[in-house]
Amino acid sequence: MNLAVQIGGLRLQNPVTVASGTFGYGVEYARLLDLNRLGAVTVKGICLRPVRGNPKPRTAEVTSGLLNAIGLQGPGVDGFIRHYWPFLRQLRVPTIINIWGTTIEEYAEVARRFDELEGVGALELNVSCPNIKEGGAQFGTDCRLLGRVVAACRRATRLPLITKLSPNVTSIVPYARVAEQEGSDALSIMNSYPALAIDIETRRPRLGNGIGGLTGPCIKPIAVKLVYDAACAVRIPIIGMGGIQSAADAVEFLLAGATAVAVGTANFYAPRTALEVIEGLQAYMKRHGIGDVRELIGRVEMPGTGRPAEAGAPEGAGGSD
Amino acid sequence: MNLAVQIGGLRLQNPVTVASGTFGYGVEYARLLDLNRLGAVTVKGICLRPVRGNPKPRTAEVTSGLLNAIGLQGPGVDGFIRHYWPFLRQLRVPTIINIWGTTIEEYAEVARRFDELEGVGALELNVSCPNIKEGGAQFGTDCRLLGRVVAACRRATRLPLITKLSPNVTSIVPYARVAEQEGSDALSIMNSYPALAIDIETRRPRLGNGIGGLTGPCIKPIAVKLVYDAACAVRIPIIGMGGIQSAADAVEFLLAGATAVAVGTANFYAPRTALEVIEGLQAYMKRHGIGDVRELIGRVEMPGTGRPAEAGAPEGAGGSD
Amino acid sequence: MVDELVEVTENRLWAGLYYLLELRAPAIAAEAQPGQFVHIRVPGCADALLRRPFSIYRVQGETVSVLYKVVGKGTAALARVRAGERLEVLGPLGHGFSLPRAGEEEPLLVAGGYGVAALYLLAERSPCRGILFEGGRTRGDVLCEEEFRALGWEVRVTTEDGSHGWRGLVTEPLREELARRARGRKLYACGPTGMLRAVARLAEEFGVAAEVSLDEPMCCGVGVCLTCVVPVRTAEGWEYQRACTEGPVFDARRVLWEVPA
Amino acid sequence: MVDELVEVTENRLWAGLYYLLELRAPAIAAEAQPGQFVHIRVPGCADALLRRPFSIYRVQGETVSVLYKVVGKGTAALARVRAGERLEVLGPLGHGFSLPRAGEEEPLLVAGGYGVAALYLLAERSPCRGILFEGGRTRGDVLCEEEFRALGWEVRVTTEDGSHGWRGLVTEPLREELARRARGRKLYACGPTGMLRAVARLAEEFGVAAEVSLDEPMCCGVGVCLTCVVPVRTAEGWEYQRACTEGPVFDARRVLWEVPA
Ligand SMILES: Cc1cc2nc3c(=O)[nH]c(=O)nc-3n(C[C@H](O)[C@H](O)[C@H](O)COP(=O)(O)OP(=O)(O)OC[C@H]3O[C@@H](n4cnc5c(N)ncnc54)[C@H](O)[C@@H]3O)c2cc1C
Ligand SMILES: Cc1cc2nc3c(=O)[nH]c(=O)nc-3n(C[C@H](O)[C@H](O)[C@H](O)COP(=O)(O)OP(=O)(O)OC[C@H]3O[C@@H](n4cnc5c(N)ncnc54)[C@H](O)[C@@H]3O)c2cc1C
Ligand SMILES: Cc1cc2nc3c(=O)[nH]c(=O)nc-3n(C[C@H](O)[C@H](O)[C@H](O)COP(=O)(O)O)c2cc1C
Ligand SMILES: Cc1cc2nc3c(=O)[nH]c(=O)nc-3n(C[C@H](O)[C@H](O)[C@H](O)COP(=O)(O)O)c2cc1C
Ligand code: FES
Ligand code: FES
Repeated sequence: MNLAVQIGGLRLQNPVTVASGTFGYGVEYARLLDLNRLGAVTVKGICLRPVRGNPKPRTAEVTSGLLNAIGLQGPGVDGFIRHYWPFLRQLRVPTIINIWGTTIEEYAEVARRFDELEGVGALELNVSCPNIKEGGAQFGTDCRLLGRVVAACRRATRLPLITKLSPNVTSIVPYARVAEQEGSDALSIMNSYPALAIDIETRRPRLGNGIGGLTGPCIKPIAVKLVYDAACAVRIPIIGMGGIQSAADAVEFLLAGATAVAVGTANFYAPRTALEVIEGLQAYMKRHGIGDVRELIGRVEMPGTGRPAEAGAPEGAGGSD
Repeated sequence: MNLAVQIGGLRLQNPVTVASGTFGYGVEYARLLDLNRLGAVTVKGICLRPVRGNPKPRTAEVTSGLLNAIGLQGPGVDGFIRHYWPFLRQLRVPTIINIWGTTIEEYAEVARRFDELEGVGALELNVSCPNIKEGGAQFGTDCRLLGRVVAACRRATRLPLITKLSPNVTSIVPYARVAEQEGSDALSIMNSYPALAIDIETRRPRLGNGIGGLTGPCIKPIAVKLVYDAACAVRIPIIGMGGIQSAADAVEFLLAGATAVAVGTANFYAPRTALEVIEGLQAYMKRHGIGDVRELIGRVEMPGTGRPAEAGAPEGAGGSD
Repeated sequence: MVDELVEVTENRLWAGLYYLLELRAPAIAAEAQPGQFVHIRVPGCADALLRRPFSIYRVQGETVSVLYKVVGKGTAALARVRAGERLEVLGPLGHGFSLPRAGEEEPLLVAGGYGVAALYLLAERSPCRGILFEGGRTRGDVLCEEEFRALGWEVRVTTEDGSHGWRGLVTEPLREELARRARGRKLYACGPTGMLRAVARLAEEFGVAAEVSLDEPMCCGVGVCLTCVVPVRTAEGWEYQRACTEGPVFDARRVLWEVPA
Repeated sequence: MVDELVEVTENRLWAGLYYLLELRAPAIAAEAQPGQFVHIRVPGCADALLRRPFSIYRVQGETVSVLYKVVGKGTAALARVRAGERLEVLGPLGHGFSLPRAGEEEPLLVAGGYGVAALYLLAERSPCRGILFEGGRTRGDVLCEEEFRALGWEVRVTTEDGSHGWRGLVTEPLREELARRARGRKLYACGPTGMLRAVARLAEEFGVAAEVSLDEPMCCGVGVCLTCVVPVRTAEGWEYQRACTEGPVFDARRVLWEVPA
């Protein structure tokens, strides 16, 4: 039974990683899980300089989900390399370093710094950030800006480059295509969905930052569709994420077109989820007589069209009422 | 204690209505609730001709929500007027008729037909539909098309016109503004979110149509933010909806900027929810010494900005990680 | 129709894989008709919002009974509810069976799966006795034999593996009986869709009236969501009708088993 | 640190509004240190995903105990869990109290709310006895007096309404005691943030060392999500540290009670 997949030039022993920001820098969960069983470890987002992060409260529990506005707290490139890289470096599975910046130049500089670092598995670009230079427009919701960020990072590194797309767009297809055209080796779908929760007793938002990002099981159906839409539009592999709690959830993403999956919010309340997904995937494959996990990728049978690979761009119309 | 609000020229005795498609044509729930206690009754979407609807399965239960692709089954204008209007006409609360079409001309024709019907409270335009003439582009995700649909309906009727916006857009602000500019008296936010659930045993989508619309408590934080964003951008009132299960949920929407709220999916499993929201609103107001429900509208205190009315366009940047 | 918070007086494994759920639900009991169902909100699975439909099995005074099997999330949570706890129950819902006309229609009941529970009230309130044909995969699937015999009905059991009664499908002894005499008989069927189709074909073949209770996934249960539609023949062609409102019981001659192209 | 599925051996209303939860959790019991906590996944509220943190109160053999009050969704669901059921428990977590140095540090414990539960293990394992200052709004809030006296500790109770012990805030008799003698004493505090700030001020005023256990809303409990950060003084200025990992116990002199501008 083969579980190995390729994400750009990076080989993962199985298609399960963890979502950036939900697994720290690996060392924290090492006491609870054997990290060497994962496909890869994806770390919390790093930018050039240390970042303190947002005022509290930084998270709020919502119905079947979580709202967060952590503020991308982090040690910066130097702090990461000094404090966290030695542990990650000795893992036998690759590390995917999630990076971000406030300007295109910053993204590229971070990419360049990690390009020089021996043993990095891949870089994942978090573009759900405001571009300080362009009046705060988000990289991830402006096709032109997205293209420039990807291109700049592409020039800065030979590492496998994964572009992590924002979900709050009218159609993910142009973003997926731009990311592919500008040299991404893969896509990650999806990052959190912008949302708001208000404390009705204080009349203030439940988060110190006001707006936050919605994650967890509540958003899974949105994420599965976005993976499907993107898989119909590009050829590069996709890491699917959004509310995965079980192997069954992971299989949905694979069938929709993902080559790999990431477990995020579930780590917070069920730390062994990623391992259970790997084991459950094996059980599912055994039950269905599937020898290679890649047989599942994109194999959903949509009405009228068959496989996503044959579908072309999915119909623009929502089918809902 | 005043609970009455104005939606365009329409006065509602309280700010609670029901969401189109979750309350049939009123008569079905009349056995369980006194409809005359609602602010208004909003009926299932009507278009020119009878529509049979999508192949089954048409709904699927998901985590804290529902996925639907009913296919806008309906009796058409004539069938609605013949079979359902007599009952609605004799209610002492207004009826909001939700309408849709496959072309701009159809929308306008439906609007014109209801303009001629004595006693209609308001029309709510469901623009989350494909434009057959323009290759299937959705009215609700194309600003230009949205403007033309609203303008055409505006010309066709003097009734209060509520434009119901699609949530799957990069920013709801331009859509809210176009709808306002072209003559909407109010907005409804939000319709269902495009999503996909796959049955991993059959490898087929759980809905016969494939893609469906996600509704219910899982999407509430997304809806609350969209209401807030729109309330910062336009002056016309907003009917907020998306996962309301309680008066507490309703208050979140009011604080975010809604003038009224609609209970949707909750009707399916807790039919008395709308009445409980009305009673709970009164209890909340009493507890907080609020004499008029309108004091709540838009009163959320966002960090740094105070009230939405003063905030202008919210920052483009998502605050999440 | 009411939406009541009712007390669970019994909830236990009862026969084979089936649980017996007894509810003190006076308003529902008072209105319940054969073939109707209740829509139950199951506590303990907060992220699974929808109610689950169950046929009304027996009505005794204020008590409404249901027989159910654990198949998924909701029924598993239902099985964990204890006597003394309360459930929100909506009902009675749906268009049920019409009672056989005494002297004109001898009822032949056909049941599979939970269908026998849905037919009990019909058998109890029928002005005349008839025959219950009950089928299942194996002995453990066959329920309520004694309950029907106690009403004075003849019960003919079929199991696919032959572990109880005749070996075969339930429609086989039914065919034999109709071949013996079809005149003056009426069929009432509740069970898996395949069984209902076979019963409808037999009814057509032998020219007997038949009412079938369809098993359609439901959402609202009261006719507003349009999830449970089934294609039904009309004078003008066909239309969708709602299994929760115009059904679940339909005249078998009018049910279209596929949506016309 | 382990994530165990543990058996609930006791879960009952115990004193005032507080419940006693006893868990057979051998691996957690073996490692538990004073001031650490457990992160409990509560069944029965499927749409409320996060675990809830509770201080480790007592460790007796394989049993770990927790005292908790019902304040919201999770604790309400926890109160409905029955003995014999199982819970997923992660722990022991956090950086706890350091034991007083015998002969050098006479411990003065200061507790409010659930804080007294967090301090019990410290009192039990301390090489020397000291004084517990416990405060609450009213008599019903004051827990574990007898338990601490049984350990040989002196207990001084304050209630805001005077229904038990001294009338006033818990820091008042503490101030009196420090005024009597501050030298050779060390403060250990757990309770509402306002109380901790007052204790920190007293510690500074009287020049005594103090450890405070901060009450920060948590999400992951293990240091990865960065929800529970508190500003802490460092050589270079200040930084955020995690109440679930570098804490919940901190040196009071280093805690910044407001985020510097
Ligand atoms: C009119 C009617 C009467 C019924 N009477 C009985 C009865 O007396 N005893 C009994 O054991 N079962 C009966 N059923 C079937 C019963 O409703 C399902 O077994 C139950 O809903 C499954 O729920 P679940 O949460 O355990 O399964 P899940 O698979 O978790 O259910 C998910 C969703 O699918 C729906 N669903 C799944 N299977 C079915 C099904 N076969 N029919 C309808 N909806 C389904 C559920 O209602 C729910 O909304 C009846 C169904 C209908 C429509
Ligand atoms: C280190 C630590 C130790 C604690 N020890 C105890 C104890 O021994 N006994 C006890 O009764 N309580 C203790 N608490 C507080 C306890 O965790 C909260 O009362 C509980 O989480 C409330 O959960 P809920 O679901 O009932 O409330 P909800 O309001 O529904 O909780 C919603 C969310 O907010 C969080 N939350 C709400 N209030 C608090 C709070 N005061 N502190 C932390 N998180 C909160 C919850 O964990 C949850 O994630 C401790 C808290 C911390 C941080
Ligand atoms: C607390 C928290 C912090 C996160 N931090 C990051 C981050 O630094 N970079 C990033 O790209 N995504 C970040 N994410 C998003 C996740 O990587 C993931 O895309 C999202 O949570 C959806 O997956 P899930 O629903 O399984 O959690 C964060 C999510 C959470 C909940
Ligand atoms: C089964 C179903 C049918 C719906 N039909 C319509 C419709 O015909 N027209 C429309 O504008 N919205 C329709 N909606 C969307 C609702 O009106 C509402 O916008 C949405 O469900 C969000 O609210 P909720 O989460 O409270 O259900 C439908 C929703 C559901 C679940
Ligand atoms: S289940 Fe909603 S219409 Fe039948
Ligand atoms: S609760 Fe997650 S870092 Fe402390």
